[in-house]
Amino acid sequence: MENHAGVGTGDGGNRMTTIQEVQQAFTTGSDAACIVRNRVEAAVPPARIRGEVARARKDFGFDHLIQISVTDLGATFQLIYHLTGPHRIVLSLAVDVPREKPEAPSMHDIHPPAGIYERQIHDLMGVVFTGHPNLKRIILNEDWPQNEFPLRKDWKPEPDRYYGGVREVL
Amino acid sequence: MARVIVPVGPQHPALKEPVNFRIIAEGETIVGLELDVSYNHRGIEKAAEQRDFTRVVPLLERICGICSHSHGTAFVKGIEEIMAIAVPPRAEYIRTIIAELERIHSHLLWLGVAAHEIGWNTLFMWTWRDREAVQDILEEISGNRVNYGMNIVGGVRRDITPELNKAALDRLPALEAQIAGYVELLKKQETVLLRFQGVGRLTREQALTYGTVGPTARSSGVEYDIRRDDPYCAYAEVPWDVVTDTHGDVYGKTIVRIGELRESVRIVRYCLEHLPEGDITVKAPRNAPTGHALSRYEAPRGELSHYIRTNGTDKADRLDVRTPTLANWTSVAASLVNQNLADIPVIIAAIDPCLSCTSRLTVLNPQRTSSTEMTWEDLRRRARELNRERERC
Amino acid sequence: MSLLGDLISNLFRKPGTVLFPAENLPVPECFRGRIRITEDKCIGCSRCALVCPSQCILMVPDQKEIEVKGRKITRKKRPRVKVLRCIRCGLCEDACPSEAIHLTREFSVSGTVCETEEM
Amino acid sequence: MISENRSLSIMINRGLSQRLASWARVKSPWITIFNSGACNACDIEVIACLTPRFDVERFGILVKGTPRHADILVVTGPVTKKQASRLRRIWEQMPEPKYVIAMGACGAGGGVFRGLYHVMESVSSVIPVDVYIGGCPPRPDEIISGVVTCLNLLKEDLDHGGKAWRTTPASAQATEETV
Amino acid sequence: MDPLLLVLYILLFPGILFLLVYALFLEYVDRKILARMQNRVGPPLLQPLADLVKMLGKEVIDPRGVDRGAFDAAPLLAFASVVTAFLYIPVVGTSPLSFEGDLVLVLYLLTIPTVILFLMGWLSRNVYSTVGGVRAVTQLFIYEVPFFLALLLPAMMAGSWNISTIVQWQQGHLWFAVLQPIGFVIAIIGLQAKLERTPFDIPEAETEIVAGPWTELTGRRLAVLHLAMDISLVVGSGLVAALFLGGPLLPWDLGNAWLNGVAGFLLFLVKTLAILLVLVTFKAATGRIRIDQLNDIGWKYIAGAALIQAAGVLILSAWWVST
Repeated sequence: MENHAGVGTGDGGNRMTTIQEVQQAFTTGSDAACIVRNRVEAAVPPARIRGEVARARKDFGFDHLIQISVTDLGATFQLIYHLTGPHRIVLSLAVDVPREKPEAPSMHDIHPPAGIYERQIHDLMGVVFTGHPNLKRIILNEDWPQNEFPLRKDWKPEPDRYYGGVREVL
Repeated sequence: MARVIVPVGPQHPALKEPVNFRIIAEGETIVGLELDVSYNHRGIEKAAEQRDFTRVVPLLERICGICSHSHGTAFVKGIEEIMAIAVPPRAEYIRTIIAELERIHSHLLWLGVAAHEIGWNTLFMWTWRDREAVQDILEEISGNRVNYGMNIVGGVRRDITPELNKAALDRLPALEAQIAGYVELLKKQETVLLRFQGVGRLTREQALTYGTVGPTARSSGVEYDIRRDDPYCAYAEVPWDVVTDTHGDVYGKTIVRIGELRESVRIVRYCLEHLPEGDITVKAPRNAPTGHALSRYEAPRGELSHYIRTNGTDKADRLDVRTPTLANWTSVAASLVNQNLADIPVIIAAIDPCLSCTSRLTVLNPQRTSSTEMTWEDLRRRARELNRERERC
Repeated sequence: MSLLGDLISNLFRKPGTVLFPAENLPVPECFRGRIRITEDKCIGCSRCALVCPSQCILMVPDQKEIEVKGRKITRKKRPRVKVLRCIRCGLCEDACPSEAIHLTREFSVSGTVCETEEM
Repeated sequence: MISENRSLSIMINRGLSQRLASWARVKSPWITIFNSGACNACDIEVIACLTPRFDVERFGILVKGTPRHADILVVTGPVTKKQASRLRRIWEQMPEPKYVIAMGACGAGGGVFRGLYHVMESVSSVIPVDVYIGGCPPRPDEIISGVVTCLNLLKEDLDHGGKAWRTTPASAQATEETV
Repeated sequence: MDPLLLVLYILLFPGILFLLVYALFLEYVDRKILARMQNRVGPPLLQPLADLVKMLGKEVIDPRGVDRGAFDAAPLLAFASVVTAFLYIPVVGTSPLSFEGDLVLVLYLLTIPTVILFLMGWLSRNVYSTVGGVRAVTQLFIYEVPFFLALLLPAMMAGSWNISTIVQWQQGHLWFAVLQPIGFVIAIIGLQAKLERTPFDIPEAETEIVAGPWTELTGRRLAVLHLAMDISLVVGSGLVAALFLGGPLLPWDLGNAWLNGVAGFLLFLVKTLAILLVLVTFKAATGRIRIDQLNDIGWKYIAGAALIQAAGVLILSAWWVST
């Protein structure tokens, strides 16, 4: 399975990247544990994430953003940018943003679909993406109270509060 | 020419699912639009954190009724990866068979819906008639026509007996003949060509930029198919080809989907004929160890990915679902501008939107090429201007 | 023109319709239909209620002596199912240790009251 | 004498026209589908009812795009908080006499989505429901028999001259009769 | 004609009563054949009647800001105009009401439902209706010119604007469908467009604009307008049958006036049903085209073909006169 990652078709990329190159470029040292099959995982500080995603796209052909996943880890929110490209290696760049100041840079100009993913995360988890042109409500209904983020672990609906739906019963 | 704002949806005959577009049209040409697709948000991701793995699978199957097997498989695949258990080959084959049958039914459904969007109900009736054969196979194997309930962590819940195997194999030749008939039909039918060719075209560069997946990407010449690029289930052992096309328009998407229909029938036949003997489940532990996995799956609409995090209990710590439709939305918004009002349903339908799980909003400014540029305030101002214009004339 | 040929020949062919109330579609062997409870077999273990994803099974107090595999036990509860809310996933069937709850091949469940119950 | 004759003929006429009207209503139920946050499965199965295998046009059932033309509103799925007000509006747009069918386990009480934070309790908490169809999703033939249940209800309502008889409890009716 | 007979003719047969029955029957045949072509069973025989009666009994809703009087009157106007048009169509022999120029009157009356649809679209104050109404009129401008041209060519050749005279002319000569095949095809296409059936159901494209001008109609307004469209089908196919297929007149005399009448009536039924069959096949085999594509096709090809046919007719007539 290991070498399957190199079997890509050369879609869009000028050169074939090997998984070792990616690993060396994004992780500290040759830690074998960060490679599972064709996946490379790396942790990045919030300040550098924009640069790293841009570098992955420019130098290594990671032109497809699979997903931005977000997890509430308690003290921090972990954002993971899952990227792939013509070589079909999956690079997962993890960023921890503090709960008190949940801010991360927006990627909408590097990967256009990120605009949508970020709005979703903003709506459900309350992470603010700086530089996003239109970070508005996207998923929850119009009547949903502000500053309530249902995917946070400590969120519970308050019994008396109105969360949308119909006000008057027939 | 006078500008009108045409609201489409959330309840609209072209869309079987709720979605709302406010389309700003000049005469019959779209100059801008605003999509709101979050009517189906139910809060499944939160619920998945509160239920154990057994109970979560039926819930995830109901994220979307058309790709129910996709969501279930993607989830159990991820959990199995975290638990590091090997699923018996027979179970892998059965999962593949169901997945491909699901793809056939989904693509036939799409073909019918696309024909219905351009008002050709005869083709709609015919494809759905032939789709019933697939539904019968699925119902015989799984006990339900839509929500198959086949998956469980560690394998599948129902076996394919030799009788079922034979019954399924017997139905395939007729299906293949019908699919071949559609190819002929669509190549010759004049109104289909008029309505599909050159409509909602995405170039290869656009397809890459907007991060499209599935048939939408493949119709623009991007060879991106998780079944081959990151094989799961039995796909590595089955002979099949990735179908691509270079048209990029609705016609190209139709060609890709019909090609995939053929490939899917091929895969199903191979799997049914080469079904390995053995168990269909392995005993999975109750709790999953702490870990995380990105489970990618090629749903009928494209790449589906589940990010799963576990914390040592029998419940997932976090389940983050990215549906194929979501990945394709940005490209739809881009390909709609400057198209004809009448083409909206076709273009939207072309990506085969699966809105049940997708809940997004995009605002598009016609003056710029990049999406998500127009704010609500802008739009309000714009609407006021339009109103004033209308009042003046 | 095969399309025209198809259209015209369909005129003279028998339509592909199954005339439902008069004729019946085959219901496959493993079809998951309306839920049934064999009350005599239930040992009141609550496993079905715990596993049900749609929370449609409620355990109600019901003292009764039953015989399981030659042994006599006294159960304290038995399940009540809100039939219309059942999603027919079959998890309760898999979880039940005494085969008391099962999905039948009966599929027609409709009514004017949404709280219809199976006991 | 003349007036009696006249009233008799009016009665006969009314009986006839009412019978004609009730026959027409039962024979021509037009439906409109509203997806209130369903998983699509129910919607597909309703559409499958139209196709050659089941062909509900045999019963005169047509699917209409606009609620203004419809007699029966088929609601699929649990009602999400965002769809609730829209569902109410669609229902209000329908001309009388109107009927509502809630489809699937979700329609009856949320199904698997029961209790999620963005879902209403059931369809009946937003609009009055006449008939429920079980299953997740129901088979097309199940849907057809559900619609038949709805039509029987419609017939009974016509005999009773409205929907009111269903909401008044049986005991109240009985006392009325005895009085 | 005896005044009593004339009243009977207008009210009963082949006047309004027959027209209503036949219109509903044609709708049934239309839906049934379409269903069978799609491999379905289709509706029962009395389905159109049930639909009509049910719609008549439904609640009438006035959308906000709508002029009620106009909204009520417009469908009736459409209904009245098509019924009037039918009285000039030869059903059993020639029409007793016929006069020199009735062809123009019928064509004019047939246009009214489309204009009414446009009006309904504007009156509804609903975006879908408005767009649908505008589309209806745009479409009208596209197909009406070649359609009128095609229908007037038989009149030119027969040398009369009277439908009955044109029918009688064909009794002595050939059918115009043979003499003017292009014109006949255009007439069929134009009829399809006039009745707003696929591929020309652009004004009421369900998946694009819900039901177009029909969207806000309820109850009896919907019923009456629906009936008017059904009647247009009868009138249109009857008109094409009369102008191109020799109408209800037999090529030879059966000797008895009654026998001639019955045979003519049967001929009318057969010919209209045959035209309907063609129309249904057309509907089943095509998808809807876009309005800009229709514009393109309509002006470039259909209008062009109509002009060519007109030129052909002129040459033919000139040759006819000279010999």
